[in-house]
Amino acid sequence: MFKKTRTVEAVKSVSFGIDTGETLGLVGESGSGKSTTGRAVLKLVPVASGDITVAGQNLTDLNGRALRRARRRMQMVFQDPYSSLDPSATVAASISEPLMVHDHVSARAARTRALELIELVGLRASHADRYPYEFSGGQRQRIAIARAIALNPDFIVCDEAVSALDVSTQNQVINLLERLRTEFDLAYLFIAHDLAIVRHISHRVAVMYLGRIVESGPAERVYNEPAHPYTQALLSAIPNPSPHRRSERRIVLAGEVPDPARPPSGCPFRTRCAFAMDICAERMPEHTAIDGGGEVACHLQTSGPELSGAPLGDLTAAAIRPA
Amino acid sequence: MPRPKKPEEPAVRRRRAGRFGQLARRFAGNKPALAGGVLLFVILVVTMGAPLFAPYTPEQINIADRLSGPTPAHWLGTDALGRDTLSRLLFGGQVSLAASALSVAIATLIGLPLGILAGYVGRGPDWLLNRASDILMTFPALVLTIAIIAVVGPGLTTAMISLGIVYSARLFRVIRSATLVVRQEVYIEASISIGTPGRTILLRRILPNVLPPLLIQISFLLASALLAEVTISLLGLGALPPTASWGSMLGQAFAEIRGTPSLAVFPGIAIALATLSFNLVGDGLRDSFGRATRKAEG
Amino acid sequence: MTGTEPSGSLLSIEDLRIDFVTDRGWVNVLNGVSFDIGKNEIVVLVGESGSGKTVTSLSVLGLVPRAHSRKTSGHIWYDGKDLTELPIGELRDIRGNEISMIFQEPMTSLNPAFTVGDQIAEAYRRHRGGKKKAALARAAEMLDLVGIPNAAARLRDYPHEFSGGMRQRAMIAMALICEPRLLIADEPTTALDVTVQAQIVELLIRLRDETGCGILFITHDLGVVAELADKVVVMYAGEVVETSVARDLYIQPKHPYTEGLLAAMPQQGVRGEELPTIPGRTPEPWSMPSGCRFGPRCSHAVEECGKAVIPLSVVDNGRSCRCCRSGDLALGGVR
Amino acid sequence: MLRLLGARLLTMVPLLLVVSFLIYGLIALVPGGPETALAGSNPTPEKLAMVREQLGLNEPFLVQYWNWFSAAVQGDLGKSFVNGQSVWSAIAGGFPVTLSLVILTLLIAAVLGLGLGLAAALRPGSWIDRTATVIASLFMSLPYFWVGMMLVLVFAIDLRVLPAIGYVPFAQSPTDWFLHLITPAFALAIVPVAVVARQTRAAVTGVMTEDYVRTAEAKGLRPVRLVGKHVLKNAAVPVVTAFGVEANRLIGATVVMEQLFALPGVGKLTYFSVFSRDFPMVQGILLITAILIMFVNLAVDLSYGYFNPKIKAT
Amino acid sequence: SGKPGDLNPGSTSTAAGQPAQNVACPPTDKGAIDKNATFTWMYSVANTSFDPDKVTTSNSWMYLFPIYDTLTRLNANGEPEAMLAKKWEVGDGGKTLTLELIEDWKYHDGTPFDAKSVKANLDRHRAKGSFNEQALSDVKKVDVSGDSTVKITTGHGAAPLISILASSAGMMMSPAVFDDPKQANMPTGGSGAFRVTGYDPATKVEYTAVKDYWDPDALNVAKMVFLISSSDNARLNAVMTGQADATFLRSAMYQPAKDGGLVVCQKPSLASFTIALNTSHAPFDKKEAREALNYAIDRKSINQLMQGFCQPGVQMFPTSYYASDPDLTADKYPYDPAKARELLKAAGVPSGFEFTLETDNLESYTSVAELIQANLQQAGIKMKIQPVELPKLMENFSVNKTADAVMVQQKADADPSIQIAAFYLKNGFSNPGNYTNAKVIELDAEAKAAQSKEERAAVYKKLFQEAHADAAPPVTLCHLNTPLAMTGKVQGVEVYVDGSRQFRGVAIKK
Ligand SMILES: Nc1ncnc2c1ncn2[C@@H]1O[C@H](COP(=O)(O)OP(=O)(O)OP(=O)(O)O)[C@@H](O)[C@H]1O
Ligand SMILES: Nc1ncnc2c1ncn2[C@@H]1O[C@H](COP(=O)(O)OP(=O)(O)OP(=O)(O)O)[C@@H](O)[C@H]1O
Ligand SMILES: [Mg+2]
Ligand SMILES: [Mg+2]
Repeated sequence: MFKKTRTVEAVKSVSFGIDTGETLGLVGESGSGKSTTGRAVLKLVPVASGDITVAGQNLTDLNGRALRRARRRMQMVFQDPYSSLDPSATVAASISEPLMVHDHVSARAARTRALELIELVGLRASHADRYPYEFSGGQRQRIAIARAIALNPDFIVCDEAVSALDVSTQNQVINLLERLRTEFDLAYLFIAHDLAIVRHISHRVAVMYLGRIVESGPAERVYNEPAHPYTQALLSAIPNPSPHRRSERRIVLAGEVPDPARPPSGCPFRTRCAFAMDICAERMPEHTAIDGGGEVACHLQTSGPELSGAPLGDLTAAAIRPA
Repeated sequence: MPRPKKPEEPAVRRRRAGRFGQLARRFAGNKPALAGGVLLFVILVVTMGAPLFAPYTPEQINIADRLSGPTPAHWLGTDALGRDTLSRLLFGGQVSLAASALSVAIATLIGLPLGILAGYVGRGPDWLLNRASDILMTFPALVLTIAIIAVVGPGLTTAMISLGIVYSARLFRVIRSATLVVRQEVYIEASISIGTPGRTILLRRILPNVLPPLLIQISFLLASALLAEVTISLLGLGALPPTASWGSMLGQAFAEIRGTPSLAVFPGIAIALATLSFNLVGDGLRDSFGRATRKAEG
Repeated sequence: MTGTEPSGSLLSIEDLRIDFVTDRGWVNVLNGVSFDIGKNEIVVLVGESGSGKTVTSLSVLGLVPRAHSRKTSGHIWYDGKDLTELPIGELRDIRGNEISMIFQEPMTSLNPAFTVGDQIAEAYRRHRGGKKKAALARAAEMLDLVGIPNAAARLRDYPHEFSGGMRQRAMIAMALICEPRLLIADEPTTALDVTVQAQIVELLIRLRDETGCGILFITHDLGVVAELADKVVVMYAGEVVETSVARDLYIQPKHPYTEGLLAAMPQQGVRGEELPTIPGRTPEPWSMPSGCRFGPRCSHAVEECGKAVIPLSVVDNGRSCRCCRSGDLALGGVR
Repeated sequence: MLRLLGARLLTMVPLLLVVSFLIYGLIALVPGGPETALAGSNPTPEKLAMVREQLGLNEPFLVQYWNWFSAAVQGDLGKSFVNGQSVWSAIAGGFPVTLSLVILTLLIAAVLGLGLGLAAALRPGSWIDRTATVIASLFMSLPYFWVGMMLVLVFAIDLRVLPAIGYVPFAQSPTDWFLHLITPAFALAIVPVAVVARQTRAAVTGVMTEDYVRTAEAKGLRPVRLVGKHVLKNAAVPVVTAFGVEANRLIGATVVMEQLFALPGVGKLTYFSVFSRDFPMVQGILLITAILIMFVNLAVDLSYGYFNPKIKAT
Repeated sequence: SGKPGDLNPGSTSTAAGQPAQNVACPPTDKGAIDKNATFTWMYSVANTSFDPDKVTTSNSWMYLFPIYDTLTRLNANGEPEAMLAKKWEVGDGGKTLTLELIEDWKYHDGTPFDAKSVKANLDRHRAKGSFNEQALSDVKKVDVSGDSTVKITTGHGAAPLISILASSAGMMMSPAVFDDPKQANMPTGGSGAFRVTGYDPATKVEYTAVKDYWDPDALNVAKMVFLISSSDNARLNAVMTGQADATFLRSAMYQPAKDGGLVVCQKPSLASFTIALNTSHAPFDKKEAREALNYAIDRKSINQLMQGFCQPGVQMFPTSYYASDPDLTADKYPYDPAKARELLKAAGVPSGFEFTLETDNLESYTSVAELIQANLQQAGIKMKIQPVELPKLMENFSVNKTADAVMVQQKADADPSIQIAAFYLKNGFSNPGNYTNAKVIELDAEAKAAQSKEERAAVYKKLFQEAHADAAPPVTLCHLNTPLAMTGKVQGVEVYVDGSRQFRGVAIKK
């Protein structure tokens, strides 16, 4: 599996590792580079520099046939259930594809296995010869998952795998993913912008902003004691269903996400940060370890007067004004 | 008290059918398309079965019975040489349809693989092929074809090959842009992520998904090519006598248009019906595929 | 029939029933939708995808595609007029003027061929007349109001030069430029990031407070509802299954579907636990179950549910519910 | 805009070079030279050799091409093999006729095609739509020269309301200009009318379902403004594209049409030159039409930027 | 027989349903002429040059006759008449021709028309590279004696010259413009009744009458316009709508023109449909094979196809022409496939043979070819048809000599000797197989030297007998008869027996 080394460099010096059976949640705003990161892990986008290591095998320099072979260990489930399946192929054909490609099994054997997988993800074998347009979003996502686990991979990137689904369906798919993870000892890179879902499924969470990971750590710590102002804002923006907490102040970030092609100097978040200091415009903050586990990249932690490896928690109400 | 009605029974029963089965169902549900399809089928049957249906051989001359209007012996009359118009129409259809099929086949043979290649590979090959199609598109197809025939010598095959080459540029464009669309579909990326080799992706993923625009384009090109055949034969550059083609029949009829107008009317109708059927089928395919796609989009 | 009409109601939808023609013939899409929106009130319409939220909102302004649809019953009362029967010319005078709308897709709801300013000013000129220049000045004011910096300059931008959040704000500016009495916002935040979503919700609440307009807010996210709703209307498969004051709905839902929705909210889950789901899936419009439409998926269903059509009935103090067991069930709300 | 135009014009230069090379080569490299056409009805071998010499046909091909091309760039397309007329002036002489014909044809296509297409699109499924669709399908299927012939028989021969042949310059008498061109133009227009109508219908119905049209409708806009402003501009791209394609196709169709109507245009010149193996003329015509088509394509491309600012941005 | 006759109700025909052979065009009614009128003629083929030495085909003469008067003139019946030469005389045992010229006439550019200028013209015409070089190849020298007398000396005989000087070889052009290349497009040195005042090569030529023309009776209009369209229908339409005054007709257009109320007139011409053979391609080298071909073609049905406008014939010229054998009538080669098969056996190809016939790609040619194809099939001869454009046809047959056979419409030339040279003599333009027959060669020389027309006629009769005996190519199919169609206003248009189109004296009724 991923070793805890600087394994991936995607977008801009993004590094993380995932252990066997572990789920890493990756959150952030649209355009922050989550998908790119996920795709870089599978080498679906060219990686300019850095290493990707899966189970000790370095993917970085693999190409062509070797890369294709290596891909059987890692799979991906995409966001849009409507476009991630070939509309002109039957469900069974889509699920068989990896089997035929990698195991060179006969069409019949592939089909038998495909039927098993269809049952495994909670569909009926009678669905095998249908076409994707005959399925609901949730069912399609199940089919995509069946395809992803067909080769018993070690690792699956779920790029917003449930974002397009209704709450109830979303939960069904999440439950399925969890079941499969425990059953097959899978590792997930779970990309989502819905922080509530990520909290539920992830062991650890990484928060991206403008192509960088600004904070990472065990899910509990990040959610309960966010150390980066951006994480803080994100968390406060989660719509809260409880009518009792309605009066709580919410941090509304001012302005728009800057153009990723022309990010601000220094800390990328400084243009929208309520705590921005002079130094934030000058230098990119370093990743610093933090109490309770994980790292954060924020000058408040290193150069700031008050925080130093402490969560941001209590400060917010007083210090952050709504925009 | 609101009394909700019982939901109506679906008008069409849900039936197990593949994607193309679905398509066929939609196509059949589209009246003009169905009419076009039936028409095309009938035209194909009677022309391809010409030896069975035709009352005379198309070259049988009977100068004594020339330029007769429709009679019981010659339902559609005879031409200047006394040949039976109906028989010539049936056999001529073979020639005209085969000629348009030839040019479209050539266009497909060139345009389809190159279009997929350019769309899928991109970069250098794409640039090069695009420029090549730019150049081809810069020539007026008919003028170029006439010029080529004028130097190479007449003959339907030459004409249709050169037309096919010109058409290939059009087809190339359509296939290329369809491939570009398909190429950035997530399911292609999914296949790549699975480790499927490029060749398999091209054949199993891209090709089936560019079939809809291909089929639509082919049916329209067939209509164009048929008209082009007629034009070329009209100018005397097409089918070599005594072979009948709808175009050469129309050309011959033009000489007699005042004396025996029916001579121009029947090939005209045949051409119009065939073109109409191609166009209707093309429209029908587009609508059917279109709806399938829209549905797939949610 | 619906409950008594609140006298202060701004808009009142009464037993609305709409069919659509599809591949499978006419299918019923809205079935007896009734609810009111009061002045200065924010009503939130929630429901799963395909439950008929958008069709409901479109029918208020008569924007349901006529060629494919038919209204089989119902009224939409506004200012003593039935909007569904109003001549199209009069309805056009109301559109964008007294009642305006924001749509689900900020990315596609602005015309790519014209500048943002042009499109915002257009609504103003249509209803208030005047010179283009004045309308543009007003448009700049509105853009500023919805929080777009450097508004006057951005008027000349084309939609593709705006980010999603900015486009949605431009849409809001367009909707508000004639100071409507009712604003209909159809999932205005669904396509946006959480942080932007929060901005928009804040903006709408502020606008309601400032201008006093009523708002019909449509969403499928119960989380958002809690943030701003005065009243909640829950839809399922084309029917209103429950209406309630927001707070009560969360504490004690009356309809099993509402209960299921609340439980399924991800915010409710605990790590490691199986997430609660509602079994089955929403019925297709052409194969609606008889009786209670939620019946086949309902864990509380009894034989009676499948038999007769269940009316939307008042349960207590302004709440109504479409469940034959609403009296005897005690359902759980938000933890 | 000007920069874009400049850039596009620049990219046309290499294209033109390749095209001109192909045109020249295609015509000149064929076995059996053009000299027989020139040497008259009883040529002797000496006479043929002399003619070859005069035409510079004994030079290496590349030299011949270069001589031709460099002269062409300076506006000298050579002389007709058949009658010694300057190719350029022959083309220039026929150009107004063909241009008149094409413009009138496109005008008819625009008026009828847009009209039919819009009428159909605004009431999809109605009898207007069905009628328009039938008309379009029918127009698309009729051979245009056949239609032209029939129109002449009816309007010129039987009814005697229109002239059967010939051309009158616009400057001389706009009415006569119109009367002489209307029959061939209408016959030529039937296919463009059908194509434009279908394209318009498809584009407009497509745009009508766009979210932004609903937005505009929700603003209370009245249909005229809604369609006239919001729909048309967005539906324009495929329609304009269709116009471009049809303009290109028309250039070929005029060859037949000008023949049938004895119109002294470039189409007739093409026919005449091709059949009399007047190679410099054929080369000149192909070159000029190729350049024309390039400009038509350029204009179409540039119009995209106006109709869709997003395209301009990319 | 029935049908075709029915289609020609106006015909006076008997068996083959042929229209009347001579229908005269309306003569000029001197009293009712509109001298300011314009006469518009519509033709199928454009002009190639306005310089009589630079034209490339005799088709172009039509465009030149109004501009350049010729020394002699052949009237519509093919008889020589005075023109710029008011008198002539053959002398020196038939070797010289002395011309006496009209006086007080000037070229259009003001240069006086005199003997000196005539000599200059004739010398230019016979110079190397001139179109007329071959026609005048027998001329040895031209002498000027006095202001208006010219004497031409020939090698073999002067008789042919009388008609040759009525063609482009006798056209007179101002010597002042000889070297002006612009003359090809805008002639200014003409000697005829008209000047060109407008020219659009593929479309039209406009002529305006010159002032004080030397023969005022021959000039009855103020303007002439020649329009060009190769579309038969367009031409007929133009006359029917009155946009043109006259045009020529193809057979299929005859009846519609009459039905449309047009005046249609006609006369047999010297033009014929012929199949020229390349005798170097077997079995055309065998007399029997050529004979078989003649027997295997049903000439009557061709005439029927042409609606009676192509009289069956088996020799180069129709029997009505002086240069012909009156006994060689069409029944010399009755349609007889069985006989053809026998002859094929004799030729050593008992099971028939295959060849390709190249012909003009116009519908009027290909349908004849198709008919012949069906005829030959009966005799076991497989003929493929290859339609090509005219220049290509000439190139394949006469220049590259690759074609087996071509079917063409053979136009009469200025003198029979020219046509004979093309087909029967070595290196003849239409004789790619170099077919030769010693007797024919001998008789040809004799005819050239003959003193009188009668004498020539007798020689030609023998020549064509010999040719027939040897089944010499070409295979003549029929003699064409191309009618003219015109509006009721037109007068004085005549059908010229040699197939030339001349409008001398044309008039428009008031
Ligand atoms: N193929 C590409 N070409 C150019 N830019 C790209 C490409 N793919 C992604 N980007 C850019 O890279 C940045 C990161 O994109 P990415 O899709 O990874 O974001 P994301 O966090 O997944 O966003 P979302 O939540 O919208 O999916 C964006 O600014 C995007 O515009
Ligand atoms: N034009 C149409 N033709 C046919 N059916 C339609 C049409 N528009 C909507 N429907 C159907 O009406 C039902 C309700 O759709 P509606 O758009 O109102 O759902 P929604 O609640 O807004 O869903 P979402 O949350 O996805 O926006 C769906 O079943 C849909 O398929
Ligand atoms: Mg993404
Ligand atoms: Mg909706």
